[in-house]
Amino acid sequence: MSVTDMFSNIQGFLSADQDIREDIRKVVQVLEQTAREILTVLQSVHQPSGFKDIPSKCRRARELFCTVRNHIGDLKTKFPADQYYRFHEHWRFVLQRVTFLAAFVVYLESETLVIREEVAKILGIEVDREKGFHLDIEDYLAGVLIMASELSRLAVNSVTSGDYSRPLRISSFINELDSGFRLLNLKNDPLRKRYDGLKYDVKKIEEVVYDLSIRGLTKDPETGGDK
Amino acid sequence: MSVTDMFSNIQGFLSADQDIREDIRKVVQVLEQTAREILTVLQSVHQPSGFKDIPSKCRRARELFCTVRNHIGDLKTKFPADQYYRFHEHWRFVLQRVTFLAAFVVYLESETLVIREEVAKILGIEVDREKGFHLDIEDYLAGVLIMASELSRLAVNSVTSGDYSRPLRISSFINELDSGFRLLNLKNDPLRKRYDGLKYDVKKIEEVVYDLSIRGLTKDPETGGDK
Amino acid sequence: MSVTDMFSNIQGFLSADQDIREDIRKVVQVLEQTAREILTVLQSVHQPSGFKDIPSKCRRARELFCTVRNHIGDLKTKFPADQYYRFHEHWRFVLQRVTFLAAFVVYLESETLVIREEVAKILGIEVDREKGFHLDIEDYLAGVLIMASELSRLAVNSVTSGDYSRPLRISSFINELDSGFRLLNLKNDPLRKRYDGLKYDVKKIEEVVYDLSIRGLTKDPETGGDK
Amino acid sequence: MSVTDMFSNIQGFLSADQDIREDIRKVVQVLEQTAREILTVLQSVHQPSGFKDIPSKCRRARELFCTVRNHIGDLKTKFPADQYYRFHEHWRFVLQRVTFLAAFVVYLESETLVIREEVAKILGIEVDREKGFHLDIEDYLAGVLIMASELSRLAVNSVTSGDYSRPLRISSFINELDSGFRLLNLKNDPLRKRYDGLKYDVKKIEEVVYDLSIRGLTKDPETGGDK
Amino acid sequence: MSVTDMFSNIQGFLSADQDIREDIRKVVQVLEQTAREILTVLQSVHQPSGFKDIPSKCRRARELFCTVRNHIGDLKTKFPADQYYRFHEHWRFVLQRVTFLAAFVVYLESETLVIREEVAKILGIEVDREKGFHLDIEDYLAGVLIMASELSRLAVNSVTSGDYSRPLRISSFINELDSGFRLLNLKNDPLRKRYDGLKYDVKKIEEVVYDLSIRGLTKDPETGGDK
Amino acid sequence: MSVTDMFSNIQGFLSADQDIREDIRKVVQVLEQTAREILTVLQSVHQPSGFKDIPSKCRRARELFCTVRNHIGDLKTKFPADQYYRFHEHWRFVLQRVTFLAAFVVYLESETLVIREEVAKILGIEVDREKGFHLDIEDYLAGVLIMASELSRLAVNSVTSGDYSRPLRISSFINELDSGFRLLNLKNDPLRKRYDGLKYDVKKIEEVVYDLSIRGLTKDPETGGDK
Amino acid sequence: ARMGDPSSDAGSSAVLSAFKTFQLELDSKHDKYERLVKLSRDITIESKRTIFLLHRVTSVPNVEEVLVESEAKLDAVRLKIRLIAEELRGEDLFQFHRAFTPGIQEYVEAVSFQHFIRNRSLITLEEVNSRLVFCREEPPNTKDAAAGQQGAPGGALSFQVSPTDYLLGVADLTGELMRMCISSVGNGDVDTPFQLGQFLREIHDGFAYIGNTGPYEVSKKLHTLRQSLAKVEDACYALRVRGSEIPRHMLADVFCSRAAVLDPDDAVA
Amino acid sequence: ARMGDPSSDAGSSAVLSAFKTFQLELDSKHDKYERLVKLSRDITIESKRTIFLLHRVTSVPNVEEVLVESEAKLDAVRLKIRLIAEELRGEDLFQFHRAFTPGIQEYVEAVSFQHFIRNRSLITLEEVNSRLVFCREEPPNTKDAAAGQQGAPGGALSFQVSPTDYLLGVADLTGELMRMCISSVGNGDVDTPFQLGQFLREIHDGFAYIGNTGPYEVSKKLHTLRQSLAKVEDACYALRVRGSEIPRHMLADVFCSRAAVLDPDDAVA
Ligand SMILES: [Mn+2]
Ligand SMILES: [Mn+2]
Repeated sequence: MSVTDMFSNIQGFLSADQDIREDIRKVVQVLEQTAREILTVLQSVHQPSGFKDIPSKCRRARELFCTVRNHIGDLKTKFPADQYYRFHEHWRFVLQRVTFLAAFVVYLESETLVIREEVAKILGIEVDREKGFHLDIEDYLAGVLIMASELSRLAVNSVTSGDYSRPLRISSFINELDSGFRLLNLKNDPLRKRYDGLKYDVKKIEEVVYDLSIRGLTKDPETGGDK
Repeated sequence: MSVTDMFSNIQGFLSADQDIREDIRKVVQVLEQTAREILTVLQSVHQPSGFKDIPSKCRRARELFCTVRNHIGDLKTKFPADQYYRFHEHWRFVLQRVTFLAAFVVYLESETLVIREEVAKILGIEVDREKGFHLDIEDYLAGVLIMASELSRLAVNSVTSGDYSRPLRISSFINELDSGFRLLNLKNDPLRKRYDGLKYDVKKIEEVVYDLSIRGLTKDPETGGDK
Repeated sequence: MSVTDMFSNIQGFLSADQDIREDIRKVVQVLEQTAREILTVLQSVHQPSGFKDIPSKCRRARELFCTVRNHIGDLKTKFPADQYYRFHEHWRFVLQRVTFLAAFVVYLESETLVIREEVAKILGIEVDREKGFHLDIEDYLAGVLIMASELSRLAVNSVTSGDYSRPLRISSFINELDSGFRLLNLKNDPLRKRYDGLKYDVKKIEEVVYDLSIRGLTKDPETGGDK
Repeated sequence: MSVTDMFSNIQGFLSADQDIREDIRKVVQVLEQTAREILTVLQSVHQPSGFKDIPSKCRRARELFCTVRNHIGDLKTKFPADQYYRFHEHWRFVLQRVTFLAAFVVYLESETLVIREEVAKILGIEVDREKGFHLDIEDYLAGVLIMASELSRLAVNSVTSGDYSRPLRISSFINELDSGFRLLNLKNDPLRKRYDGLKYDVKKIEEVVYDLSIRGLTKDPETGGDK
Repeated sequence: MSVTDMFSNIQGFLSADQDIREDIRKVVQVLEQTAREILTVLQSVHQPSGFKDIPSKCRRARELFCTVRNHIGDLKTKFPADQYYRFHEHWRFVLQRVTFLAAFVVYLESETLVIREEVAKILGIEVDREKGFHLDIEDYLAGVLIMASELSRLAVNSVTSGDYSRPLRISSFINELDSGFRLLNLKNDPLRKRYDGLKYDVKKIEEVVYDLSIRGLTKDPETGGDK
Repeated sequence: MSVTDMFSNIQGFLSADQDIREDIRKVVQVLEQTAREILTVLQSVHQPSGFKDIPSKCRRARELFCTVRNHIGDLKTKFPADQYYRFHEHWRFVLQRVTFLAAFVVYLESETLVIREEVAKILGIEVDREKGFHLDIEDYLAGVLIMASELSRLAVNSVTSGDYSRPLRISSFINELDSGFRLLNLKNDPLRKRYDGLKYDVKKIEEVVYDLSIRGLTKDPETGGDK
Repeated sequence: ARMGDPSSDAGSSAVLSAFKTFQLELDSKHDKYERLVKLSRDITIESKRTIFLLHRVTSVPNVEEVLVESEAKLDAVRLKIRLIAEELRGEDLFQFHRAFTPGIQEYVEAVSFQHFIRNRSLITLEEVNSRLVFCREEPPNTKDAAAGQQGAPGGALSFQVSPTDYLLGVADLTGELMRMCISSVGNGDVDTPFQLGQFLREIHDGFAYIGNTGPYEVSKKLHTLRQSLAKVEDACYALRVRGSEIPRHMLADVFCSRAAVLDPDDAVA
Repeated sequence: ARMGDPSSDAGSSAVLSAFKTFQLELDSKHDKYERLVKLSRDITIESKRTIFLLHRVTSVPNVEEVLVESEAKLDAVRLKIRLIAEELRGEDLFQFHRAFTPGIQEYVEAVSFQHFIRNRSLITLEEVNSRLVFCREEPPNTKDAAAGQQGAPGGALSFQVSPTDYLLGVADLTGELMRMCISSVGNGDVDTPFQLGQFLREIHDGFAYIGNTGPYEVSKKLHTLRQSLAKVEDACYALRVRGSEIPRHMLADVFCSRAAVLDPDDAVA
């Protein structure tokens, strides 16, 4: 085989690879668009008016997750199933975003921590790598940490909206999350950096609870007793 | 000796050095894990419920310090005793962490500042360099500063838990610490940077005391206070 | 499942992953060591004395490639076969190095461009991803480009050693390589950057040939005619 | 003059410059030490006990300013008078610190804003660049802004010490300062950044005033008049 | 003086500084333009035809230095005389350029190294900082080094133009310059970097001399040379 | 209009803009591919064998310029005609490349500098902005400068191929170009940087001419030269 | 048709004369560019001054006075933008975009700040542009004849702010809104911070919706925007928390005016 | 045993007095550190000057003179290193390593440069260290009694250069070798460049063998080392190419001395 022939062959390989990446990028782009739409829906819970109809916002978000599932379904068809990690960087960011959104919806609905299995179900993907397009643990954890930061903001805005009990519940939820993360042996990687941010969220929420309790606002207004 | 031989010799030295470092890193990793466990135990004092049984938490932490001593004992065997500072960077960080934890336990037990000798005893190490694996003065001071920051958080959470006198005691403790540090001639080193953070802790605690005093909550509860 | 249980599970996953990476790193380290030994063997062709026994140096290098094959064989056992790209970054660099070394040996032996299949054979790996641990096209090309730069150095040192005909042969080889690369549609990636370096190698070698020809040193000394 | 002589001359110039910088650094170091001592003296006004003898603390600080003047006098001798800006960066930071300290002393004594002329007098330097070692406007302003931040802390601690009228006086002082700064057209330089911090000081002090006023604590307890 | 008045004053100072910088920039721009014109005049000495009328080119350049003096005279009026170093960066680059041009003219006229005093005279400025707008040593040396590089080019082109004696004279001139610089203890600053370049100029010129001598072209053409 | 509506509107604009850019990128990519093909054709003039049939290579390049014209014709349809500069960055680079190629072909054919009008004609575009897709003057000049660098390489390779007169012609051509560029008032922009590179090309060619002249190879071969 | 032809005697001058025309073309382009940069700088300075002036609304009794004064300043700025529009007549606007974009963004920041203070809403791009249509009849200190020649037949001269410049101006506006919020809290104004919080949240959500689909400069400002929002939300929070302590009967007195807070005699009714 | 105990009256002074002892400990450590930094700086300056001096060997007739002068300078440097060794007596050397490492590296650079000029070989780490053993008998200007007390019983005071510092010094040496090569070529010395090329290649291969297994600082210098090698190889190449043109009968004359090249009368025999 001449050098020219060999390089022509190689160009064939390279083009195929570039085409795959181009296809992936396109799907990821629409996925990001849908993620931003869900975010816009959920962001409104920070508005004073938004507190009233959290359930309806969650329902709306749930509907949009259908679209997310379709896009991800589409994404799966764009590359050979066993090359997930070859192209991982392309969708890693958006996958963390939609994980955050799923975790946030679940929290708003039930004030519980979504488990990985449930996120996978909401996104229409797998938990086990072997079974297909899956949610990496690191990406799941990153999504959960983004939510923690959103919750510290929610604690602040709850008070502004006159809801004094929600910060207390957020506080105990975040503390539990913090204990969980303390079980992990994180390396000096992006996840570790994100986790360091969690400490600030914990402190921020503690200060909110402090401000409420020093003014006696942590007591239930109707019944006047301690919670 | 030829140039090649010379470089072979040095390569031999470098390999040995790397092996030592690898061994040290492994022990340090498990030490960090234990430190995180102690932290988890002590963190619970920030919880409203945690205030009730501080003594039992301290006892539990004291038990875990046994493990710390074992790990450090292990660490000592990994390198020539007189080359402490050659590998210092590897354990510096974790040594500051466990110093902080020891100082925190002692504070919770007796509301006093642990002295360096006692930290050394808790960790099963020396104070004097000549006697063996020891606690550097800068590392001791860094550990104390980490505790100061934890105490400012504790002051906030004490109020949440309805304990209005602890912040006052923390305030005077921290002020004394601040005066102590101001005696030191710190260079532009990491310790200096950490000490700059102490100013924020002081300020935070002052604001808690302010909040209490403007509401008349600083009076002794027994002798006619508000509560 | 409680939050704590879930995080304990996750820690299990993370530890396993870290163990794999640790294992890979170790094998890669010894592989790098062997690569450096081969390099040392081949570097000596730049010495005036080195020109005499290129064949024996190539034989020595070929022997060391046995060790390379063993190490890579070992490497393959350290991770699930279908997660090549998950850990790709760990061995990417060293794989490009040994590809360069293989390409350099082949050039020194036969003054031809090694094809990917042959590199794979020398390294004991595959060309097709589906068949197992393989040599990525980009890594093959990167290795070839490293060799180009080594050849421009060889052209210079050949002249110093009094071999005036080798630069001419290197020049035509590099030109062919350059034409080959010009067939490729490279993105703005590391490979593209490396390829930009090839232009300098081409120019450098042209200047060597120029210096020889203006002094009439390109003619065959024995026969006195143009080549 | 031969080329050699000329270059020998030049070398003399270059060495002299390096010596000057070394000399300046040494004086600046002792100046920083004295500045820290003055700070320690003045810091005690934040303590409950400190409020009683502000005048004596100010006298003590005034004494230490003698040392400052000596050091600065020394500093002036270290470089040619008209090359102030060539070495400005060396003393800029410490000059801002001592300006802050001078401004703080004057405020504590008379509750007025020290003018640049007076700072210059306290430091034993000039206001006009033409007349000698002087205080640059930017450095004067930076010093004033550091003081503003100290005053916001003082307002908080005044309340803790039971002095409810001082925060009101600080508030009106700081407001006047803020109006002054608003007149300046600051670029996006370090000073602008510092000035942005002033707004938070204003806000903090206003919150204290607010806290006092909703509790009816803004009236003079004894006579009901202004102090 | 009220706070407001004081701040209005200050704003005046700040605006004045910005205006000064703007003015300086404008003059520097036209100065650069004139420098480019002088360069164009002098560049032609590299042309075969250019060797014939070097004197007339130097005269033309000397005329243009009048304009340089006017611009620099203008520049001096733009800022207070004793704040040279405050604004030094603005004109540093162009001052090095015109110093190079002055040094080049003087070399072409008399084949001697211009001394700093003479450059200063040509540019209409001072040598002593105390006396007014002056030429810093570093800037003088930088200008001289730029000329050295121009001379190595001139040596090459002299040969092309058939002038075989000029390279020899340039060679001894540059060697003297190199010895001079060796006396200086340069830090790792921009000047040191420029000086490292001088070695290549020396080498280039020596290669020309070498080429000439192996061909016996270094003899005086009149008294029995080859040509 | 609500804030949300406003942002939706803008999002619409941005999407449309992105689509246009995506379309442009695609055409530019194929244009680059064609440019690389032309380059490959012309590169062969650097080969010893390539000197023989420059005319046929130029003809082949001329044919490929048909394809260039088609691609550019396609490009014009991708965006509103009057928004050339909005998307300029996308095709700026490739336009400079094809300008270089056109200039190189013309130089090889006639050893003259192609004028902007002719480049425009070869590329099937306009010279005047008002008339449609045009060739910016900076892009024309950049293309010419790329050619200058190619010519310095050609000078070197001409000697290798035994053509000793071409370097002299290239030298005078490049000198003329250099004089032309020195007339321009270039700002500190990319063009200025490229022009700074021209100095190296000039110097390189001067050295080739030097090498020829010191060996007496610059004489006309017909009329009694050495060769 | 080609330069440097060695066969022609005047070959040398062919290249040089070509470059002389290049010089003219380049210089005139550069000069226009420089003029635009200067105009942009003037616009930036004047817009920044307007913003400074507008910040006074949190501390003076008569807001309307400040607004009138700012309107005069912005009129002056618009005269400068008119000069830009004149420079760009017949040109490709984007060729010189980089020269004037900083000034235009700053103008958007100033005019949207003024609009918010007056209307508590976000000025639209259309509203911004509608103020930048300049009639031919009122050129400032220019000969009518000359201006008439330049003008499009019967049409008015206008300047179009690009959506991106508008976005970037609005992004910077959020920093000013944050500063205004902090000042308002300091001055005891409790309504403005909540209005600002609401408004800033809307803008924030808008930018989040656009995300990284906009140009790079926009994404770059998202972080600062988020910080500003956090500061405003914290301020609102602090106000609410502190406000919770006011005895119901005191509420009116405490918030009736800034004077009430500062004058100790009136603080308790 | 604990400080700050509120039950004790002197609690406040317990903390403060503890900190006073900390202050003493920290200050004495810092002072020692500063003294070492100063010594290191002096060593650096003197070593750099020695290197400068040694570069003169390419341009002066009497190489030995330069070597003798450099030896005197290096002796002075070694006296400074002795002072470092005295400061480190009984200390953990690595505690203060960062203070003196720049000076030591520069000394290695200087002494290995001198060694190369004299022996055309690489000085070994052992040879470097063997020059840093200081007898107790000859302390410069110190009271014998005091020195005797400090010294180890019967033992000599010595300083050990670490392998890493040695490596880093040798890495920097390559830059000086490159400069020397360029100067030699310039001065018509044809042997030195080839010797330098050979030697530098050996060092380069040595560093390549160590690769990235050494400390980070070593890897960082590899790039510069490679550039230096390329420059030297280019210089050797240029010499060879140009040398090829010399008529065989001229060879002796051309290379017999530097003077021959410069003196036009001798150039052609
Ligand atoms: Mn702004
Ligand atoms: Mn060096």
